[in-house]
Amino acid sequence: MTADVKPKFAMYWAASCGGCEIAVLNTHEKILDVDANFEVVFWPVAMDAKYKDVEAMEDGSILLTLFNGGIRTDENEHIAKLLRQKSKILVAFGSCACEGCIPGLANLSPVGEIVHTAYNTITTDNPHEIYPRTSFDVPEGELHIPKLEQILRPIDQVVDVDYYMPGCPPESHQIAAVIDLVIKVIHGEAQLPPKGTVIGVGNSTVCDECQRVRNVKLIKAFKRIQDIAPVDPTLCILEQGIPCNGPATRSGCNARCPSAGAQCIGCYGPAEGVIDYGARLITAFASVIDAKEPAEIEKILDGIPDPTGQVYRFSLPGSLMKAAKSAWVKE
Amino acid sequence: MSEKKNERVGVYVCHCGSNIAGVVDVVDVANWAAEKLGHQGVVIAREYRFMCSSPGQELIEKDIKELGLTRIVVAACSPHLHEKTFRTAAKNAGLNPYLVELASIREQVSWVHTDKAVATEKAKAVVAGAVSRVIENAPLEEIKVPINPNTLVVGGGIAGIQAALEIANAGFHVYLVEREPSIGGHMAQFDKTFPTLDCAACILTPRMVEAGTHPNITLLTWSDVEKVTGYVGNFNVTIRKKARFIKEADCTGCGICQEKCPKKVIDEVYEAGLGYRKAVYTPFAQAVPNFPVMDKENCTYFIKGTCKACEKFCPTGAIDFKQEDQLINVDVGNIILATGYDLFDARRVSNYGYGRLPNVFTSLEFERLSNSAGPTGGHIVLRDGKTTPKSVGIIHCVGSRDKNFNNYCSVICCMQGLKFAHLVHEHTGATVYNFYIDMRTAYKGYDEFYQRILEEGNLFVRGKVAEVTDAARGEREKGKLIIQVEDTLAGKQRRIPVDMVILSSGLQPRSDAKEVGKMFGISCSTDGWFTEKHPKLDPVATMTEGIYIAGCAQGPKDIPSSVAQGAAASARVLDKILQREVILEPIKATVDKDKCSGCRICNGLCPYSAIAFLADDNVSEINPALCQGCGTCVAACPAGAISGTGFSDEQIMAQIDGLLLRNIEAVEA
Amino acid sequence: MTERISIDPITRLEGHGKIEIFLDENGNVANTYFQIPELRGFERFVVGRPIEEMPLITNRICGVCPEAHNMAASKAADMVYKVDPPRPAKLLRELLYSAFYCTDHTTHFYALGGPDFIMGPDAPVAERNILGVIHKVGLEIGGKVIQMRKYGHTVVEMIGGRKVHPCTSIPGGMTKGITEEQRKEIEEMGRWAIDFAQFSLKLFNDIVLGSKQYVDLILGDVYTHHTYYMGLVDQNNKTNFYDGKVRVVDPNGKEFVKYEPKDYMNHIAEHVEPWTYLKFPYLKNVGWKGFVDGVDSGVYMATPLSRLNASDGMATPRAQEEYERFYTTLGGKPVHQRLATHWARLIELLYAAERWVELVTDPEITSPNIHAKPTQTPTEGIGIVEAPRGTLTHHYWTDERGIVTKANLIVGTTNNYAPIQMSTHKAASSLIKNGNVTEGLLNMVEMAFRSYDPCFGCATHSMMGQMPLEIIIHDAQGNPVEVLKQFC
Amino acid sequence: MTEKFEPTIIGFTCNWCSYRAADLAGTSRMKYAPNVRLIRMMCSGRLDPTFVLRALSSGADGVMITGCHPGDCHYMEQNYKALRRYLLLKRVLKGMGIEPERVKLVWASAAEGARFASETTLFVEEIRRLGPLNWGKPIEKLEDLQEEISKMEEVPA
Repeated sequence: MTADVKPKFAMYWAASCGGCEIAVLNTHEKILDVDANFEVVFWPVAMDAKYKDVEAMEDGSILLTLFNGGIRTDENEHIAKLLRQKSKILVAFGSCACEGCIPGLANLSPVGEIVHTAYNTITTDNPHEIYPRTSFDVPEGELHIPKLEQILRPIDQVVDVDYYMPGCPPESHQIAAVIDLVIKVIHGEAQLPPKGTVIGVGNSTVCDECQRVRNVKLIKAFKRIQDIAPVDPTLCILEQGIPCNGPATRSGCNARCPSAGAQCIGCYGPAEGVIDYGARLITAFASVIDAKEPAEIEKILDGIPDPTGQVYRFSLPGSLMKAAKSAWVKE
Repeated sequence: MSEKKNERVGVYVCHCGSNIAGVVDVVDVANWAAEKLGHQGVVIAREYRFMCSSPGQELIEKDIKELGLTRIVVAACSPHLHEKTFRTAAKNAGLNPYLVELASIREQVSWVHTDKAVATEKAKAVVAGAVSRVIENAPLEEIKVPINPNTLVVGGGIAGIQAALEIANAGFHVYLVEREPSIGGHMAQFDKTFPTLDCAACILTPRMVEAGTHPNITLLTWSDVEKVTGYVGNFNVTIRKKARFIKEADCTGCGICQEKCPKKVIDEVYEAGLGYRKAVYTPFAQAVPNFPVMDKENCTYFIKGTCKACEKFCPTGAIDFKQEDQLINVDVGNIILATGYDLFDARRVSNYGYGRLPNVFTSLEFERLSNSAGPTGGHIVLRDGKTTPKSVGIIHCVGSRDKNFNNYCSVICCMQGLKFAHLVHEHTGATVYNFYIDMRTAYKGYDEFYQRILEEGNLFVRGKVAEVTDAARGEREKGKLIIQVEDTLAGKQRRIPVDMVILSSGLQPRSDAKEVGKMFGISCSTDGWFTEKHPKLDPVATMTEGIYIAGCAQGPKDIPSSVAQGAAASARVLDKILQREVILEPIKATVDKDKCSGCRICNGLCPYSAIAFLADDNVSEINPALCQGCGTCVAACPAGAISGTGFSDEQIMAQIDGLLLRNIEAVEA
Repeated sequence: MTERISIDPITRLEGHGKIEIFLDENGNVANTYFQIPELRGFERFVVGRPIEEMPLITNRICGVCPEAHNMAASKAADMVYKVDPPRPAKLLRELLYSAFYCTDHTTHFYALGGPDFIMGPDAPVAERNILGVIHKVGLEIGGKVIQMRKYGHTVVEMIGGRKVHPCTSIPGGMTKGITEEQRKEIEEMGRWAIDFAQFSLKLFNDIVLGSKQYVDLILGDVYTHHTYYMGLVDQNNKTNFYDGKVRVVDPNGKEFVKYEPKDYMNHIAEHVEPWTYLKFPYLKNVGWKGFVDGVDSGVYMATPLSRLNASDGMATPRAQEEYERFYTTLGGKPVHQRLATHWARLIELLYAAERWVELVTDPEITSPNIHAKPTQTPTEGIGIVEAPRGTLTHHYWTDERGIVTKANLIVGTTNNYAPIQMSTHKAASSLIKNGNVTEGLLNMVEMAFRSYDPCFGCATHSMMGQMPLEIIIHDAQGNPVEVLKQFC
Repeated sequence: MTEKFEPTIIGFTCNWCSYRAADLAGTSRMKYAPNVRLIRMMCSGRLDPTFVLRALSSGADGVMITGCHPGDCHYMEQNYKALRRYLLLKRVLKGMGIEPERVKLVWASAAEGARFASETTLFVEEIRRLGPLNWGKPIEKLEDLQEEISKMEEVPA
């Protein structure tokens, strides 16, 4: 690749919160590097663009596309496929694109229930049980909104992905590093990592970067942070009884939350090669329980009030089970 | 799973005569494998009458050589039977033995299912599972560790003595540790031994002396093992040698100190509470070693600060009140645990009245009574010490085969009861009643002994004794002990008045067996006996390489079996010693230091302390020699940083997919 | 008709919110529809989660203003446990929040709303963005903008533990405090922020108020609506972002109601339309009369402009000056011209910066007394803060273990959904005549909603991330004749 | 579910107790339900919850985990570690709406071939009662949504 013709850059959000964009903007001066080294052809948050233009582009003509957000609607899926087709390198950017993230918790309920709940809240004035329709006739014509798919999916369940960059959102210093790398690659000063690599991360888990002191762990009771805050500033948070997801969560964030006195909630997803993030946490928490009698173990487990949410907070759609039974099957 | 592997797999389906072929359509399975599993790399699938036969093995070896097979699946019996066989075959053909998988379609299919169609389908799934798995298998190399030729034997009973002598005679050094002042164990307390009735002391003493004087045996009595570290071939053991307050170097064992000692103490251990000893004592005349031991709790000097009679009279000045416990540290390659048993405490069966009714005796008490060297000089008398009983009841299975106490049979009680019957009969001519549930007189010469006792005119009542009481009903019961029993042969209740009752108590695990097991890294059964590696095929080895068990520590048994096990254990040890190095199964866990976050969650999980935390690098590390390959840490590592050979995630995941025929559906879809 | 549009895959599948404008036979606007095409379902899936996770989970409603959700959820969680965080904890939260306001308002003015003015409404599309602004006004200003955002996020990170999606706010207070060193650093940045805010106001003054064209544009009827205005006020009825009562003034500027956050259900209701996923909140006690102006229509607005309208002034001196200048220049309260929101936003920026310094210089700000242990059984809690884009309400019901059993979320942009729908309709109707449509004109239509800084990420408790918008113009037969995209 | 439904079950065994129990059931020619397909591990402590999730998400209707009796583990106490994982795993599965009965932990010593056989048959019946799991095979997505939409449209707008 040569630098005289600026390679094209795109960034898109599907079912996401916009935090990934903010994280990219938070690389501050690096944005200018992006502007200097790329022709930004498509980036909703920052600039106007036309889908027709994207559709008009030659396949593979975009060098780098950062795709954030999960696939919640048929519309998301369409764009994911479109951008895959147009991009040489497609990066699943951020937790939503990599594994579904918080919105993935929606996979714990049937889509119908989600719709029903949203339009029957305490302040909703909906006596006639009106729900949005994918197509609706108004006097002047017909209006359309996208279809919600049965479950939310990470992008790699819809299209082929070249790289993964986890985090909710990815840490700006990691984004900066990746931008630097890509620019080096453009100038032929560096090589791209092998396809499928998880980029912008450490190769261990959060504990690796956590400064807290750790010992052999034996937990007699799990606790909730509001009951023991502020936690001991130097001791491992899990050892203090708070179910901290750090041991199973990919490193790369500099153990932000633990160093701020809060437990890791797992936004960086599983470590290298791990097939199911939740399984790793189940075994991690189970391993530190100091009891042999089933009754006593159960009592200790009661200290984790929401086991499923605890271990799949960010990763349900990307897990082996992907969703709850009710999301697959109609009651 | 991972990227497509290009392995060449051979599948061999065994008929096992009609054992498998009778239920599973082996031809169909083989054809199916060849056709449906081709995409996974199955290049040949054969069926054969007996895969484990030489021609069967040659078939595999030939294919490996000629077809260049890189993986082998044998669908036959349980891997516990023939895994080694086929691994060896592969090895002979130059293929790493760990690239062979057995698919158990006999024990798990043909023998347990009847519907041919269903069984054949399951067999296919099992084969598919094995094929998917074997592709993920990695070649493994056996691990070799040098063996320290020294051996530790814990327990100086007959089993321990036997084991120690066998090894010592073979020319290797043994540390024999006994917690009591003398070796000899329970056998030293017995008078006669069934069924031959030869005197225990006569046959035991020479062995004790031999052990005590053997140049290759370091005898450490009055000592406890405190700490064990290391692993097979390289154990390091810390032994506490309790202070005897006697300088062993100077003591001649003349016994004067015992004569002169003014303090009499009831001997609870050796004399079972029937007799006395002094505060400084040797438990019995033939004790080995014959240095006395000073009993601190009872010695007047230690209590009052004056006396020292023993010191005054000792001709060699061997008394040393200042002596302290000694910690001895030894390196050994193998360890034999022969820690024996505790006698069941007959007090627990309160309705038999032991401890409440004076003339109810335990088996051990009776052993002492009938022993010519015992407190009564071998006279069988009542508690009063003079009255000879005219009638004696012997109750079997006390504390054994009883759901309130121990479910198991204590093995020796029947024969012990018969022995007692004989001795009573011989010494007193009293009428003897035996109360038994079943007579168990297996083994050589035992039933003959039973016949002999019957001929002597001893009486036998089949039934579990309900109660022993002194509450007399009528004249004939006055002043007697009445045994209340249902005679299940005559089918009627009986009340039998006797002068003396002997409880043939059962055996139970040492009260500290669990702690001892933990210290040596072996487990106990639910009953509390040490667990052997295999109940039939490996009765003296344990799950921990280099640790062996012998005698009653492994379960109740009689003297011949204890001796046999002592010898067997020593044979296993000698075998290891002579190999000079030990080969460890290469099923081990390893930590990927780059992935390890040092969270230390695995640290608490290993019962063999194989996992060490390296604080400086902030990572955990596994010592392959200590690791027993259970895989618990592999499953526990939240970072997926620990992997296990032989049973890797990849292998098991692939097997799951195979068993669910997912690999096939995937292709067909 | 139906099939003609529904068969058009492009219109249906392009990923963003849509404004559909229908023209009549004469090419004049018959009607417009502003559609929001996504539902994420937070209200459903927060159920079953522990209350202390709400500040973390609802963060992910919006990555542009996670701090707002974090604060609202934290306050609701406090109330669930009936626990009152120690003063230092509240100071820390508000300090974090003020710093966040500075970055957020800066981002909108310079990157999103500003370009229209700085580059001009009919400047070429390619230039009408932050990079265009930097190229025009000079790198030095770009540097300042970047610096402001950097400072803001640095403070958020110092107090909140992370730049985006802060994690330190828990029921009863905070997990960590700040050191004296950090305090000094934060104070320095705060003072710089005040200068920056004043600089931005000057920039607006010179470029916008200095230009007759713009002033006419702002004051013109096109961007004017007479609605109710909502904002959070302190005990002196001064604008406050973190705490206080919700005050609503009517189109004549008279106080209509002032209520405690816990009473919001008695005052707010949401209307549902089948052609969009987003609901339309309105004043319950006025009622839903459709998309119309006036005292009789429950439609209200919640933006920087409405907050100024709903308050009696700003609690800090410099901002108060600007507040007064604002109303004298625009002819008294309330100001109905939507485009004035950009100015109001800069006044809030100044207030936030001043408040920032106020808080960081409070003697208690470094106190370690930052958490009060909850002792009561959790039940129900409501938390309201002013998100940059409008009043934000979080409401949770829990079981006795503090597990959420029900939730209700009314977020910033949602409040303005009806007004946005009206504004775009009015702008379109007045700008598009006889089917004559130019890109510039259309951009002016977009300016109508852009002034609200509609963050669809924020409306996102029920919708997907900040969404590009599309305007489709249909002829009388309903056929699309013009399509235009704009990204808010 | 119809009585025709034949569950597919994955069974995990430990090398020292439960696998030998299965062998014993075989050598003693005990008959039991053919629905369980066994995987041998060295110890129940090797059981990674991933294995269970993999099985359930890949077509198994149930998972049977077996090991040595508590206190009887050949690796001393690793089966307790399996027990803890199992209990937490069940809670997580419950949160996903999966009947906890679909995953069962059975202790069986090497001598308990009969127990192994009867527990297996018992479990198969339990799963038969629960019906197929069919994980990840939803009603075809589009139909499914049509259904959703039509449900929405039942009421007048």
